[in-house]
Amino acid sequence: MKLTKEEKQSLIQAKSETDWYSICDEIKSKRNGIYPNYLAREILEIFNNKFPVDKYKDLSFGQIINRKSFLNWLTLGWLAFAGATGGFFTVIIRFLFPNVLFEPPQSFKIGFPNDFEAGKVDLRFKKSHNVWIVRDDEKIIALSTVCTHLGCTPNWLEADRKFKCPCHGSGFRSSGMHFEGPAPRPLERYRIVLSNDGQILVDKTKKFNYEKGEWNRSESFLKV
Amino acid sequence: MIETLKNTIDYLSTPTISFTVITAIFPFVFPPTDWFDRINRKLKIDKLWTNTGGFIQFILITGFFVLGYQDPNFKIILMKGDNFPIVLMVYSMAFFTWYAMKKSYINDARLDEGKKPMEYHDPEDKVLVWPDLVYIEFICLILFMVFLIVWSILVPAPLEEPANPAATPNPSKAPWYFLGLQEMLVYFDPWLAGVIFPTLIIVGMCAIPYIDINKKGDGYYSFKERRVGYFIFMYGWVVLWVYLIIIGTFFRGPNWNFFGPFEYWDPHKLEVLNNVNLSEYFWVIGLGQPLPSNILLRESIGFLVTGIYLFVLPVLLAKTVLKKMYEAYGPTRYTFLMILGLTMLALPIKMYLRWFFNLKYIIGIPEWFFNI
Amino acid sequence: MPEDKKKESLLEKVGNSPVWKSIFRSGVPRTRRQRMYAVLGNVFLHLHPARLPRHAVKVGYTWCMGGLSFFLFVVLTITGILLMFYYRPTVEYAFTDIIDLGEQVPLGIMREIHRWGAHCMVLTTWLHMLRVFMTGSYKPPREFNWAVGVILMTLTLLLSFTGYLLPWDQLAIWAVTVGTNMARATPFLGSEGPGASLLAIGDINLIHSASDVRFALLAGRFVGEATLLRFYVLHCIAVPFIAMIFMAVHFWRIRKDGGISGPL
Amino acid sequence: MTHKNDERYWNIKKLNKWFAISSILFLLSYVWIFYHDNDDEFKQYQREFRKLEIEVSNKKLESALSDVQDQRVEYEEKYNIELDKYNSKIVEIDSLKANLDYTKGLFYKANMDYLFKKAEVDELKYLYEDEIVHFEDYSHKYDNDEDHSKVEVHHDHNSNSEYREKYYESIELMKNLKIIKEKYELQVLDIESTIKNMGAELKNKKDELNEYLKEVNLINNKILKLDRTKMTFMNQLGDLVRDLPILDFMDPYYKVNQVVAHDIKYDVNFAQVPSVDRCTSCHLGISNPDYKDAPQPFTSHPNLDLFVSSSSPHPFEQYGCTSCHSGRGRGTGFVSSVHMPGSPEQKKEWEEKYDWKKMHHWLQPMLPTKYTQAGCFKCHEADPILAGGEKLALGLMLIDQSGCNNCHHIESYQAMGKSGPPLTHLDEKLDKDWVKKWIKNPQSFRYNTWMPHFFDQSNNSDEESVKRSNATIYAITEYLYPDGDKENFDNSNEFIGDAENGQKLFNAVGCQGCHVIETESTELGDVDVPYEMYISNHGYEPDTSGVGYEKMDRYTLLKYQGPNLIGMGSKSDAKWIYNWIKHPEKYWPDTKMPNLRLTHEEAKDITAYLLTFENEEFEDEIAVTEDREELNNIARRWMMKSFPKVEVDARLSTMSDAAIDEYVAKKSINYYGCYTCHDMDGYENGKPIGAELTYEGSVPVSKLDFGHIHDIDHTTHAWFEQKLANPRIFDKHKIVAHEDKSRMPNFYFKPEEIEAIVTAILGFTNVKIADSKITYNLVDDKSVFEGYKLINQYNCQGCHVIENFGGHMVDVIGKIENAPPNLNTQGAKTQPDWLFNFFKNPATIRPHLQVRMPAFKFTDGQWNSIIKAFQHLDERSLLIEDSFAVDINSAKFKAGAKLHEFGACNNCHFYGDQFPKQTPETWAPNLAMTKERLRHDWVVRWLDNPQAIMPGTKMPAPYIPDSITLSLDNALETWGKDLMSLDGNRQAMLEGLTDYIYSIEGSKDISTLVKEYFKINGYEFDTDVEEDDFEDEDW
Repeated sequence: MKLTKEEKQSLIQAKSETDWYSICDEIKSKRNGIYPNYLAREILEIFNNKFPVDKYKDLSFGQIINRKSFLNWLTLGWLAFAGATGGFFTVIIRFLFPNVLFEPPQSFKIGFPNDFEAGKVDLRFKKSHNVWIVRDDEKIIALSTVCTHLGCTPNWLEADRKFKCPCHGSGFRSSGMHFEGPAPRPLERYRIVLSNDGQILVDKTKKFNYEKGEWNRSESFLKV
Repeated sequence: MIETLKNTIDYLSTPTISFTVITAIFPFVFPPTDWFDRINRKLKIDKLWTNTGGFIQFILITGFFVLGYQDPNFKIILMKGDNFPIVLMVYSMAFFTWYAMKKSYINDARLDEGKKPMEYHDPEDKVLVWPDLVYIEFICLILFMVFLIVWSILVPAPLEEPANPAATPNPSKAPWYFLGLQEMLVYFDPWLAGVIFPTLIIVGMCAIPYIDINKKGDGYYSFKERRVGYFIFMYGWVVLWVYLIIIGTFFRGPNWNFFGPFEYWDPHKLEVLNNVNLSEYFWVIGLGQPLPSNILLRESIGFLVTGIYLFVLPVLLAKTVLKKMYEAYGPTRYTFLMILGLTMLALPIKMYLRWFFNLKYIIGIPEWFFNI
Repeated sequence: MPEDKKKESLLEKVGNSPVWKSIFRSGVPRTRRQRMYAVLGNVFLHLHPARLPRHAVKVGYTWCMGGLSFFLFVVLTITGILLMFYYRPTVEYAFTDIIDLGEQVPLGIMREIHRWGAHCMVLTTWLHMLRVFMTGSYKPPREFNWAVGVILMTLTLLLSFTGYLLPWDQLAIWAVTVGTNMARATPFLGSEGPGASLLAIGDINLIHSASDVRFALLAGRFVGEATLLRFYVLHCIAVPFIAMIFMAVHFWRIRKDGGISGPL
Repeated sequence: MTHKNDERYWNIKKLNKWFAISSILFLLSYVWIFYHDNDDEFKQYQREFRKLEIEVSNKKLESALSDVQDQRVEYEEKYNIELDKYNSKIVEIDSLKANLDYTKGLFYKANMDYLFKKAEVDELKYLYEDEIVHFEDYSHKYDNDEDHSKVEVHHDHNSNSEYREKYYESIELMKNLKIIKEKYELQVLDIESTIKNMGAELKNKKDELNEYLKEVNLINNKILKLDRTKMTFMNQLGDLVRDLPILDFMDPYYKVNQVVAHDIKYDVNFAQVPSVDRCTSCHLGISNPDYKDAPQPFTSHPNLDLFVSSSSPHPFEQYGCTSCHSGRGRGTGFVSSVHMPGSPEQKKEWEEKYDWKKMHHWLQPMLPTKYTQAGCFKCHEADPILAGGEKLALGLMLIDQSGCNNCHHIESYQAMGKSGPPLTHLDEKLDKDWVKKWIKNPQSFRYNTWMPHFFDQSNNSDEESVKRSNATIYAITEYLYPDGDKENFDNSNEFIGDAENGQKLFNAVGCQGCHVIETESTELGDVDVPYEMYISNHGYEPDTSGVGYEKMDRYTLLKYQGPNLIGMGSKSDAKWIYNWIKHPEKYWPDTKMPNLRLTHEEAKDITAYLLTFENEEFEDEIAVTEDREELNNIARRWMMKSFPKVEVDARLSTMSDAAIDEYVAKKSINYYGCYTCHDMDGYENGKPIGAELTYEGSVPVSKLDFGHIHDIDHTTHAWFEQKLANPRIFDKHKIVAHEDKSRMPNFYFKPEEIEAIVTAILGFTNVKIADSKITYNLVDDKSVFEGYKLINQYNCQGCHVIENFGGHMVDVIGKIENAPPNLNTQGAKTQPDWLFNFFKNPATIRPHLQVRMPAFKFTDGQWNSIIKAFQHLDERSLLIEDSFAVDINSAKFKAGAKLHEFGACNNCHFYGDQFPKQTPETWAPNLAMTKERLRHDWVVRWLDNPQAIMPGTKMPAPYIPDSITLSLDNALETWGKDLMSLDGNRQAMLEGLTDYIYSIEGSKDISTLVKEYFKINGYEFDTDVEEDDFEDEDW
């Protein structure tokens, strides 16, 4: 049953909120406590018209009402709290990045230039550091052992003088240049320099890619 | 001057003295009967629960810690990271006890005047949870988090040597909240102090609402209406738990020997430990005989004493002093209360027996690991 | 009313937007109805009733200790999860991982927050209990909830105790050794408890140092690798799980037992 | 009223304020968290170091720039000229380049075509092959069926092949494509090389310039990366951002540096984990010699040749820091890495500077700098001769000498026998009174004796204790004389010769390799070691401020191998001394004193000389006398410890005085552990009485009893120092029964001795190191270490220089050429076979020496291990070598013969029984022996430069003509064609000379000859020495 006119009238004329609720209770009891949604909507509409929003300004939590004083305590509080919440999430995210790694060091010394024979591919550091050391007549380079196709480890075939990837057949020259199979680009080279004590230092944190024209850069190879 | 003060404190904090003093003072501070209450008011002990009283308590505790911080020996103990919570415990326990008691006394005064307690409000006059409660809870949590963060920044968490099963540190202590139990171990066998008592503590605590048949004082602070309840609870809580934790933390040094707060923890300190069993008292000292070889006969006197304490005493009390109570409680509740109460009482009793008579065990059957 | 609509601020716009309303149902809580609905419609806030007796919002009455205990439980859960990223419960690494939390792990302060928070939680549960006793709030009809509270306090101590071992330092191993030694003396079930020798079939002892309660706790005759793992599991999963169940009961019963206590 | 109606309680404005304030605090606490997380100490140091690095690099740049100043312009000009040339050709080059691009395009297309076709071919190849396989399968099947008729259809599968034709067609096509491709490829290469050639000179000049400026550019690049003021703006920004809190996980400049040393284990009791050292987070210059003088913590390691650098034997990547220095390697701060101060001053300084406090709960605190060498022991426990480990070596030697390891079992450093003389037949040597006085106070007889002082110490110098001590001494002495006192002192002429001659002999034959005769205040060095410990106020004390104070070091210790021989006249009689020096092993079978094989006369003379030293003060002392009452008292007290009083009374009443004395003596000997250092009857199986020291360096400080001494540092090393300075100190203020007092005797160690011993003790740790790092495991033949130990124990270095150390005899003898030979390079020098025979039976090598190699009572095995030790020192193999064959027809040999002519070796050297031309004072070893004795390669080295091997040798380097000399006109005449054919190759000439020497034949043993010579002619070069009969062949 919808609201009768009288009921509507009495609701509109309610003097205070307490009053309002007692009228509501009355309406409810008249209907044996049944309070269907359409009725609620009707009542709510009257309520909203009767007690416009502004009347409750600065009374409730979570409300920034006074446009004149946007910078009031509440705003300040929420801003600070939002900052702190940001801080909390920053803490969590920063926590996920350790300061120190226990992985094998990314840069390491591999010996003196004379330890490497010209024209040979040195496989000694393949297992420990994932790197091939190749020396030709004028330079030494450090090649990544990761195939540029799908990341398998190619094998060095001394007879064919090529790296052959067992996964999909990509082939690379000893310079790292690809020449067969699906590999899209040559093997990557690592930074290779002489350290103070004359030993060769390979630094895997710095890569040189052929397709970016980086193989000419100074530290991508070591002149001998 | 300060040295004298320190020595006095060292002397007073000996368990025998401090425990006795606290126990003796306790009924005057939390008077369980009218008689104690009268003296309490005469001596103005109730002023303890006013703002001034609280302030004095605060000053005394702080003074002690400041004094302790200046002392090289106490500073070492105080500065251990894990002991900081205990300082916090001392302050918070003192504050909240004071605060609850203050409110109780105010309410008591109101009740005397025939008013309702402070907490009373017109049942119709309620408050919406949003925002009032939600808001203050929110603020409370934020402030607490700030406190926790600041504490964490200032005090690094302790870490000692790597665990070594071959090297027992001296003293080796349980976590601070179990130190009360560890202290009980001095006076009781592990099966009592470590198993039976903790179980009874938990069971007994759970049983409080079922034992306490006092209908008054529900939902507001009031001392007057629940004097006995307050007294027993506070005694168990403050003396038999918190006080023992403080002893265990600050006053127990190498070899679990007692050290005054300002004493150096000398690992060589020796204390007399000539403990005698009741059976030895009876047979050897009393009757001048050797101990009977029959275990049960040997310990018969112990069983007798224990039996009297646990079974005869409650009956006697029910017939005499506690007659009214027995009637009010009914047999089941009364029995339960007696078991819990007597067990709780057993701790101070055993402590005194140990201190004054060097009594080791009332029943001592190490053959069966059965010692009381 | 069109005038009002003009005045609508940005925040109000947000508050009235369908998205906001779909999340918070009641919109910005302004009217009495909305305020009640804000509490009832929110899964977290509806731990509370919508209306409360006046004294219940005073910190002076509640001390907020129960709330703080729960809050600490949440804080400890979060920091605990984070700590698990950098901690391995093995005898090789437990100790050094803890050193590194102090030396190099970014925001290793998590460990401090976790440890001090745990101590605080013990204190707040105690104080909560003290408050409940002082106000006589355990009296009928809240007897059962008091018992649940006592169990929760015990679980809090257990949580703290199991966590105590994890740094694997002298403090840890010996506190746990001292703490668990008592279990050896459990009547009948502890190898050095009264009556244990009676539990024998012929010459076969049923209760000995490798079959008693303490063994069940330590997974060994002494505190060792297995204990570390066992305590880790207890600390991170088992006890918190049980505690959460009891917490749910506890909170539920507060409401069911008539909300917060108070004078009648 | 409205309030109520709204069902409100709080004033919302107030709550807002509260909320705002608490939220701001909350936010601030997060800010603080991040600040706290980023204020690590090491970052501060890294910032400082960066500044320092810039400073150093700038300085280097300056010097590098000044180095290149001269020719820089020249190089640049050359480059510019080439550049101009190049630019003049630029049009041509540009057109070539354009052409190249175009050709490359063609090539690209051709290559693509080729590759596509190749892929096709590969596929067809596979398909065709597959076909063949299937066909064969099929035919096999039918083969088995032996049904040929059906197979025939398939027999020539080629005709039916689907792919065969396609395959061969494609191959043809592919070949064509390949030819096209290669054509373009060649064209490309051609153009490329043309362009390259045109720019080749320019590139050359540029490379030259770069090469010349290499150093400058290197430093410049470094500075660009370091110095923010010299960076580009974006790099500056990046440099700033990379180290901001929160963002610093991406690529921080300031970060923890660490090394994980897998072979060095940190013991967590249940397991061992690789040690992790982060020391280089602050010690940033440790491996860079540029920072030699930089302030700490940036100073480079003082010994980079041995440590840290990757070419040293202890590279940082493998060893880290804590393996030697100890400490908390994971720490990243001054305090958290547990630095330990070495002195109170340093402690104070650190407290002010670094807010230092001891971090408890770390079992291996860093070794204070003065004890760093303790760290060597855990790997080098087997090598007693360790370069750079002088202090540790001294400490170990002192432990041996003082017999510490007799009373204290040290598994890793065990005693090699009793350090004191046997007391089993004392009545031959001493009388009771002397013994009593000696036991009571050994230092009053010989101030620097190794015998420590048991009595009159700080815990037993009260009246009651003295009384007790006296009675004890009496009882022990009586016990030592079961057969009564020494009866007569035989000072007859039978044993006494000429004291004056004795003195000369004493100085000449080598006694002073191990002994001195020095009274207390000889004027020796100054003292700079303050004695800041509690010392005993009783008994003897070395006066560290006295003029006569001699600082102890490894070298000084060499001469104290045997006792200081003062006061012998007050000690024993001529008969005993005579017998002793003649045959030491008769009195003491295990003595380290070797037999010098003195003749009767020599022995007599030396005896006479030794007897001239007397100690009247000591003689005047009064020996303790019997104190019955006290003896009974002592006996009773001991008995009461084990028996009830009634039984004690009963026992005592049945015991005679002698029995009581014996009882007291036995108890006391057990108590003081006399038998651990001395052989005594009845104590053959006695056990060490002191605490085991095997892992004493790792002992937690809580296990050490500081007693009531509170004003020394609470560290293990402070305790050790104090214990050694005054062994009884920790009894101070304690009430202890006589039987339970601490009893370690006072050795009156000097401060530097204490430091050395503490270093050694701190080295006795239980730290686990991987087997591969322990030197003992690196040598296959373990007897090498036995050899080292013997060399050490028997004081070989008292006479000989070995490994550039020792040879203290020179100080006494004066002339280096008269001293026992330098044994540097001995392992490389002599053939093992020969050396072994020499040891067993010493023959004359250096005819001019008067000092003699004594005979040691070693087994063959021991001698071999000594030889192996020598060889190991020179990194020689341990095999017995084949004799060296010489080709006497080679040009080299003939050249050598020629050189030999010029060398006039026979001026000094014997050639078999052929005497040298010159007088005996320049006589040198018999060259006929060379072939058997020396190693060829060593002789070559020796001839090249004798002084380098044996400084002070009289051997001149033979004249070897250089190429200039050989190019002179008359060279061929002078040197002959053989030598000329070597083209002035010095090495070849030296080898030739050696070859020649190896061919010299003659009698090997010339001892008798030489002896006879001296018998006839006397020592004409040494007029002091009169006729001696050289019975023995040992010199």
